[in-house]
Amino acid sequence: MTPLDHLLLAPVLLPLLCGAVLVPLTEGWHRLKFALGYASVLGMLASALALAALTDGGYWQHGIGVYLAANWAAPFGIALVADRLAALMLLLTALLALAALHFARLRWGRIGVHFHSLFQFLLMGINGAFLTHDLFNLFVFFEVMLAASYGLVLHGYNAERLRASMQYIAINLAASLLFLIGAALIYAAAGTLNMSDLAARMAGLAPGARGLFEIGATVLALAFLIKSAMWPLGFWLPTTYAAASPPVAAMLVLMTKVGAYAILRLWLLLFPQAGFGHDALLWGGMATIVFGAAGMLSSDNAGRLAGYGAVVSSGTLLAVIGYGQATLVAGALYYLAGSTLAIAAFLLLIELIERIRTPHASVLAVTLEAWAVEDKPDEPVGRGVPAAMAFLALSFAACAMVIAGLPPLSGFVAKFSLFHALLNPPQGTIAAAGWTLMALIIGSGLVSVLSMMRFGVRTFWANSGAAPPKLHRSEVLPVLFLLGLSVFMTVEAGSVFAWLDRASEGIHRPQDYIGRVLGQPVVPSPVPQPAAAEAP
Amino acid sequence: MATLLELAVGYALVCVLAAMLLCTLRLLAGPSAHDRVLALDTLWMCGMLLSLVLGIRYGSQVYFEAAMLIALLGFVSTVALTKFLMRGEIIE
Amino acid sequence: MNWLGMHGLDQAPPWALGVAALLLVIGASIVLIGALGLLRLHTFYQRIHGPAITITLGTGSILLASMVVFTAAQSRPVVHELIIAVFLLMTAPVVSMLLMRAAVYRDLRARRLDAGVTAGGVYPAPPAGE
Amino acid sequence: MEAVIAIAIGVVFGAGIWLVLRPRSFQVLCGLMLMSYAVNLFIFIVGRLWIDRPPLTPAGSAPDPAALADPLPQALVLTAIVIGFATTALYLVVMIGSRGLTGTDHVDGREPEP
Amino acid sequence: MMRWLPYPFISLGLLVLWLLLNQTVAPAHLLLGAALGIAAPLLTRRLQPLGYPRLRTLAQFLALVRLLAMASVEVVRSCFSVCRIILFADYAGVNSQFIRVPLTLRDPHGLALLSCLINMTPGTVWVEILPERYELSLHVFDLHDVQWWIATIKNRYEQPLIDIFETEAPPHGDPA
Amino acid sequence: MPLLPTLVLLPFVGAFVALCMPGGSRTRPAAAAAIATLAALLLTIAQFGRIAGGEVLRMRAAWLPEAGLDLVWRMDGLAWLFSVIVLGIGLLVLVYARYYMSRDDPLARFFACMLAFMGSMLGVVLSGNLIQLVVFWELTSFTSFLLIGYWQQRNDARRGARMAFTVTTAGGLCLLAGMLILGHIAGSYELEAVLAAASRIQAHALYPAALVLIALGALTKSAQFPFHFWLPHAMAAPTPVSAYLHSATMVKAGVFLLMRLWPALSGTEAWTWLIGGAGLCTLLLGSFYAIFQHDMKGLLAYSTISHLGLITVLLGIGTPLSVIAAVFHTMNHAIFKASLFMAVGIVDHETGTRDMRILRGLGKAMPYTAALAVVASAAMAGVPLLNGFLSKEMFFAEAALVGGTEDWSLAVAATLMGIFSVAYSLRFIGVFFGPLAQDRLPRPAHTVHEPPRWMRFPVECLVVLCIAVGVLPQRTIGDVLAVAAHAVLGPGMPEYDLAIWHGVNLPLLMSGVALLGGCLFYVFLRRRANLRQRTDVPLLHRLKGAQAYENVMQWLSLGAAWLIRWTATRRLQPQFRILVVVLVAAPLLLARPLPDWPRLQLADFDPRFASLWLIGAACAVAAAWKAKYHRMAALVMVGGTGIATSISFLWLSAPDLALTQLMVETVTTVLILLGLRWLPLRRQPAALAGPAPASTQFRRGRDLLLALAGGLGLAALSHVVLTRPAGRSISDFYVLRALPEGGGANVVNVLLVDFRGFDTMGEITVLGVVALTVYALLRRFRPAPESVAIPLQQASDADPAVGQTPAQQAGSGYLMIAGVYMRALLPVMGLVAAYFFMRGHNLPGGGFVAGLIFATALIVQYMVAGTDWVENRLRLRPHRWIASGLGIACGTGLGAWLVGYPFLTSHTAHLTLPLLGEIHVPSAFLFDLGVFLAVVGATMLILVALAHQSLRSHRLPAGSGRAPAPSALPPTKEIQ
Repeated sequence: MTPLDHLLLAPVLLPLLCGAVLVPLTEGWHRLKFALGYASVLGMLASALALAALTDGGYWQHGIGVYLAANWAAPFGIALVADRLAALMLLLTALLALAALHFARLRWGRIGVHFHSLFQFLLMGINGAFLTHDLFNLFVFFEVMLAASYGLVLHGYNAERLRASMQYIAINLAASLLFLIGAALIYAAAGTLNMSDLAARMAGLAPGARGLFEIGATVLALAFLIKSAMWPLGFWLPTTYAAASPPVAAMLVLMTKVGAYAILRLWLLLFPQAGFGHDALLWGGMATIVFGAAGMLSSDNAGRLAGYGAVVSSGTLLAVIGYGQATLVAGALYYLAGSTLAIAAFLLLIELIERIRTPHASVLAVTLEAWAVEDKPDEPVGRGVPAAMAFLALSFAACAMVIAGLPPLSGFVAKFSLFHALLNPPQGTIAAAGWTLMALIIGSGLVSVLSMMRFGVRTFWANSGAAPPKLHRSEVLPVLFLLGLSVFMTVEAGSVFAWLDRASEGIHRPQDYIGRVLGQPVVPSPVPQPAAAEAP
Repeated sequence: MATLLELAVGYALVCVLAAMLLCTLRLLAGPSAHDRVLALDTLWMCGMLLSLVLGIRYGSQVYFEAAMLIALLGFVSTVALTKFLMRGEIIE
Repeated sequence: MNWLGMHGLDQAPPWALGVAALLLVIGASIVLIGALGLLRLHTFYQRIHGPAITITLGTGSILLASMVVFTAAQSRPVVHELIIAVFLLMTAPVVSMLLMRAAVYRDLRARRLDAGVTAGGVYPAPPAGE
Repeated sequence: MEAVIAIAIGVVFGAGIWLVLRPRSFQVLCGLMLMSYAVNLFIFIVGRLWIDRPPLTPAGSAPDPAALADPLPQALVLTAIVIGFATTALYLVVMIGSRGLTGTDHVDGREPEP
Repeated sequence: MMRWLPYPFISLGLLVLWLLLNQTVAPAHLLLGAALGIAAPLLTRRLQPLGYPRLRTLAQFLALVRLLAMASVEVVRSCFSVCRIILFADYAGVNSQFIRVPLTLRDPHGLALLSCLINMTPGTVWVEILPERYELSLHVFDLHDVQWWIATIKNRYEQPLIDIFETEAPPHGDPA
Repeated sequence: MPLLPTLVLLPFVGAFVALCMPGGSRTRPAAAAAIATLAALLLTIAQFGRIAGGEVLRMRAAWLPEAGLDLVWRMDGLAWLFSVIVLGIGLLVLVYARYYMSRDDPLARFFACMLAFMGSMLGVVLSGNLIQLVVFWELTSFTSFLLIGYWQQRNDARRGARMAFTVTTAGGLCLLAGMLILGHIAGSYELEAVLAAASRIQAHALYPAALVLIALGALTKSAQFPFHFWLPHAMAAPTPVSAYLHSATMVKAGVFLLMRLWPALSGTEAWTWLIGGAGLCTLLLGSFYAIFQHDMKGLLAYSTISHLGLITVLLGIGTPLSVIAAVFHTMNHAIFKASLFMAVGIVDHETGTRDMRILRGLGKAMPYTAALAVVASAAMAGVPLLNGFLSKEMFFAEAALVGGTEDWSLAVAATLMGIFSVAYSLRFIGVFFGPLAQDRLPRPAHTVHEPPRWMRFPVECLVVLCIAVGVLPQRTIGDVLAVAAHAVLGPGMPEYDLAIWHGVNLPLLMSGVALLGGCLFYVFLRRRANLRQRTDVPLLHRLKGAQAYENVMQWLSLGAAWLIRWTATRRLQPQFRILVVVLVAAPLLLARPLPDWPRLQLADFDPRFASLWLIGAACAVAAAWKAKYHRMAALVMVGGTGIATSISFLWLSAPDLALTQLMVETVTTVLILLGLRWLPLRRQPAALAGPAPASTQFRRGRDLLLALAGGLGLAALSHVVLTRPAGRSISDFYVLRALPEGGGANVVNVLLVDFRGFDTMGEITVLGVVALTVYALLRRFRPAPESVAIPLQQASDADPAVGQTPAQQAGSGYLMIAGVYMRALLPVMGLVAAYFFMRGHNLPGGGFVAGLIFATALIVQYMVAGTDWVENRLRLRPHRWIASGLGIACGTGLGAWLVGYPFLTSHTAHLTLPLLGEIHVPSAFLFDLGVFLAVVGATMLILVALAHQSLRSHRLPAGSGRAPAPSALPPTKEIQ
């Protein structure tokens, strides 16, 4: 155990401590609260970067860092494991959190109480879920994450938020129960909760235990799929996204991905060859794509549009995971990161866009377009576009491009890489499902284009009465930051993909995990233990 | 004598459980809310006795704590319920 | 048949076991009778007297039995069951007092006069109509 | 014993499901509570049923794992109980908040169209 | 002494409780129990407007013991009579009634003890003190003679309690 | 600096510079744009020597090497030709636009978009990688979208932009798919590799798919039938845009692509039918439609469609000569059509209209422009000595040739197209002749005059080119054409002759017929068919692409809405229903069946335990029954199930669980009662007392079935789990190590604070988070109007205590005696809490139970005397409890770092004190203290926040009525 090993803990402990410190501070201290929260997020970013570097370097064997909490050897205590994939997710979390928090500085962090604490606890939950290697601990971190998200969804109390969160909370409480049932069944079947240990024990399971294990895994997967909004389990998502305040909604986008992450991680460990349930995942994911695309087309509210966009991206991710082809995973991860950033940016942008959308004008525009009314052409003179408006429009266009997968931003690169992998499978022949999947991804991209374009045209072009909105720098910067990350991912696609390929290779070698996690030694006691202490 | 004690413990167990069943019937039948609260309170008391008898049956002190906790704090929920019946709010 | 041996009761004096058995039987019977009263009596004001015997004598007997058995088994005075008795003495009156009062005024409020609240004339029927 | 507890879990879970499918938020709250009882019991029985074998290791002698109840599910249930308590509280407060702001105790926050 | 140990009996009681709970008389527990016993009343003092009851003389203590003993006998007796009614009586013939008992006892602790005795005696339940004439409203399971009940309560229970709690001025606060 | 990327980058840089120009000036952004374009143009032209020498310029940069996706820039003859077209015409259009656009227009955006488009177009042309080509392809769609919609306030502009973007993007996505398949077949996305693999591609099973998809991309972009409809609508764009995009460049991207991939894809029957067929339809339809337009730009748009159809047909024919003709016509068309568009722009600019029904006799007002326009339209009509004639001649030759001697249909079609194009050209130039229609012009006729000098200059340049090429083809353009065609055809370049006069042959005859027939047809239409007043196109008026497009869009939206309506719900109940169905069905479908399904065993049936659960189950079912109208009864019954649960835990060797469950029961009851006060009474409506309607019964029956299925499922699972022999589990380890290494005899507690302390930390965080959420929510809680007032129970006339304040109740009211007990219990409860806390590590108990006991003790005080009374005497500060609890738990864990252990490692200090003997103080003890504090804080925060709500109704001003508006409520009391 070296000091660097403790870095694994930082993404969990930093927000926990920061959140705890923020609890007793009253509203008068909001500057301090923001500063502390910001510092914590920056710290998380630094530690995530460091972890990304460490897992990619030779510091740990196989690039897998293991931290035995409470100094108990692996299957018995709780192990935290960082590999490239976890580091990627942590990095994504930190980046997104940075943007969301910055965005919340001006307004959302000040209305209501305890926004900053809840935000930190949310980060703690998300990070913990990415790091933990214990099934039940995963549940606990899910709950931390969910509990904080409940509070945050309610943040900025109004009837719409309450309605949405009633649904969100009820569904997720049920999902938590399913998680418990699944975890209990898996423990009943295999007698352990550590993921590597589970993987190691899989081979030796009796048929009966194997059956129980599969039921458990199915129920567990349902819990994850509710989080990642697979059709027909994800109807809560658009409503919740549309209702939540923008910085919170941006973080929710990431939470949707936690479910997919958990499935990816667990399934690759537990069912490396058998591919249990992959078909269900594939077809369910494809149904989700169709559903999300239809939702995008039929929604006239920006929040719902973004929500359905997230559904599409989630469906794509699930279908790709369910396709079960190892070479797809790198593309899937790239897609995950890219779409998360873009949808989050879009959600942040929505609030700014709403400031220019006068309800009257948009209704008029809709009617005009619906009836294809040709109004009398105005003077052929262009309008000056204020800088704020131009910023909004261009950012919106960029978000739309990434979400729809139009060139040249990261969305296109992601889809291209998925197609490339689908078209060039290692076994040589392309399954019918592969063609269907490709068609669906392309079709959903087209539908996204249509619906985003419709929204954009109505908002930016047809909205004649719009006054240029007042934008604050702290609201503009996060959006630019997220879009800048998209651009970075596009420009540096080569190196990003090289990294992701290594990550994907890593998670496809469960033996490495089993060896690393179960073989991690505990810190020996410097003094010999006293003979069994007598019990009082 | 030991057999006698054993029989007595068995009898006590059956009696307490039967009493609990009767309380449950009252709980379900009502008819008024205070009947139900009374039944619930009695159910708690029977539960306490059950744990005491189990303690005798298994000769373990572990059961005692549960009984003590019921004795000390079982009334809180009943008081809350009655206060709700009486005042409509339990903390004013 | 050797469960007593497991707890060291085979060393205990037989009379103690006998006393304990007797107390248990009495206590349990009273508990059952109390519950029976709770179920069968006609009005709430009667029914509340059923559990009263459960709490007092039923519990008392079983607590005593427990004390006797553990004292006999461990060959040392085990009296911590007294705590339960003390706690019950402090909590049971509160419960029955509040419950009774709540019932009285609820019945008066709802004009449920047939429920026995007017018996004795302490609580006269309020004038009809509010 | 096994059959009894299995049936009991089933009944409580079923009652919970029934309530969760009802339209009023208080019903859903009760349903979630019942379901969490059932689930807690379910986790608990994964460690099998033990009578009078609480996982307290005796002093002095080496403990025999085969003679004590499985402590791990108990620890899990303990955590689950606490979390269940917390979420019940939360749902309750959201429920009354929604009732106050939307004027209905329907789970959707609006009465369905007749 | 009084500053640091204002409630010796309560502290002692808590110490005994602690020792009983832990079933030990080990010095560590004695110390801890004593500390807790002293600290607990001190910490909760602000939430105790009436203070804690105090017994001033040995006679009061003896009277209390006598009262309790008598009450326990009464408890057992009425317990069996209630059992008899539940098991064998025709419920239609049970005369359950509320009665009023005029009270002279004013000390809350005394009243509390009185309520405990009455409620612990099966067959009677304390309802409330009717405020207008300071009468106790009591529900009797099987009433035969109102006057007998009033006399019994006043003589057997209330008088000793008055002796115990109201021979001197109430130590702290005003019950009203 | 590498040349090719610079070329592509230059326009983008120019766009950026133009965008940064201050508003209010037309010249500065135009100059910036023009300079960038000129530089790029000169750079390109300078390369002609190398290109003509057969060199192919290449440049490569790694982008996504894993997927074989490098940025490859490649310039051969074809690319050079198109670059020159893009840049040259671009330059002219920029100059033109400087004068065309209104003085009030903020032009920076316009020029920036133009240049961005130019860059994208160059990117398409210069890409050496198929995927890279698609990237720029879509960029051209996007930038053209911005340009068409430049006058965003106009509905037609928005509509045209959307239509163009939709069609071209859809095509672009098809193109992407096609390119991917092509790359898959060829094994590389590199253009050269793909071109080299022609035979492999055409033999592959996926060839038709790739062909169709790529054709879709090309045809949509080039506005070929049946996707032609977007182009006329795109005419809503400013005229320079039309001149540039819709004649010279963007629509040429489609044919460029067909030329580019011609070596790889052409030569098959599928190719000929698909490309040639689409082209032929377009050719005829476009030219026919053009005749009947009234808008000059509309006419030109259909004419463009028709000419692009011509090029497409040529490519579809697939002979080398036809390819040469296609390339040649692409150039010619760009030249004359751009000039025509600009001429229309001048007319529009000067007169304010483009309607040919109004415009007459402009030749007098603007003779110079009129002359230019007449020459250009003559080129369009294919009049000899102009450039259009040459390439049309070649087309006629190919059309006649391809049918051989028996099939004349193509030749006939070609002639027909010639007739039509003559007719519309005549119609077009009609505006310059005759008398000036003074009265109907939007502007006074005397203001109509020649445009500024430099606005006409680009037209002049192009018309000069028309004539130059038409007269001296070989001299002016022969080399360029040869180089470009060579790039497509490679070594298989046929002999051809770019002469004006080939002698009297079939094509010349066809040309003659076309010219003559066209004139006659035009006259016929003018005289007989009322050409100037027709509002629809004869014969083909039903063919409305735009309407079809709108219908498809409408249908898509409706279909999507329909799908969402049927496959989604925003209501909670159906979601739960689905969840239960999936929960039951998914394991049945997915998991392998359990081989050893155990029989139901009743051998060890314990009637006592069974009766316990009879109680629990009955309570649960009754709670389900009662929860709607009798909330409190349901609560009590749920409590009954709770009792059964906790006693079962006790019975089944889990004392810790029993204690916790007990305490949680109590606190939950208090909590829900606190909340129930805010749920107004729900009485069973009398109307519902009778039998429920059938729909309700159906719903109930369905839910009952679901509940049964779910319950049965979990029961079966439980039974299976219970009857299986216990396997090897990790628990043994805990039992063995708890005491010696964990330092505690209570294995469960050691698990919680040591082995799995991380879980516990998360758990108390959840509690804290929930408490904070509840607090935050309740601070802004607004109760329902009917529950704001004091509860009914307190408004009764029967109860003498209704008017008492809480303090009065506890002081002298009905709570006086109860209060004595409950207050006396406070220190006792505190002691018991301490007891359970201290012993937790070794016996059942622990920080959590202790915390709940302590919180309950405090809550009892609240219940006795009310919030105000308690809080005047006790400042609780639950926030600090939570914070310090989390902090201590975390700090304990961090303490292990100091001695070099991982987080949360526990350590037991063995202290030997005088008199007291040895005392073990495990660090887990401190951790448990953190748990205790956090639990107390969180529980108190939740309960007190709820309790504070009641205060508000009591603090209402007297006599304010029973149900004040929620907004009039005083704010919640702050929790200290």
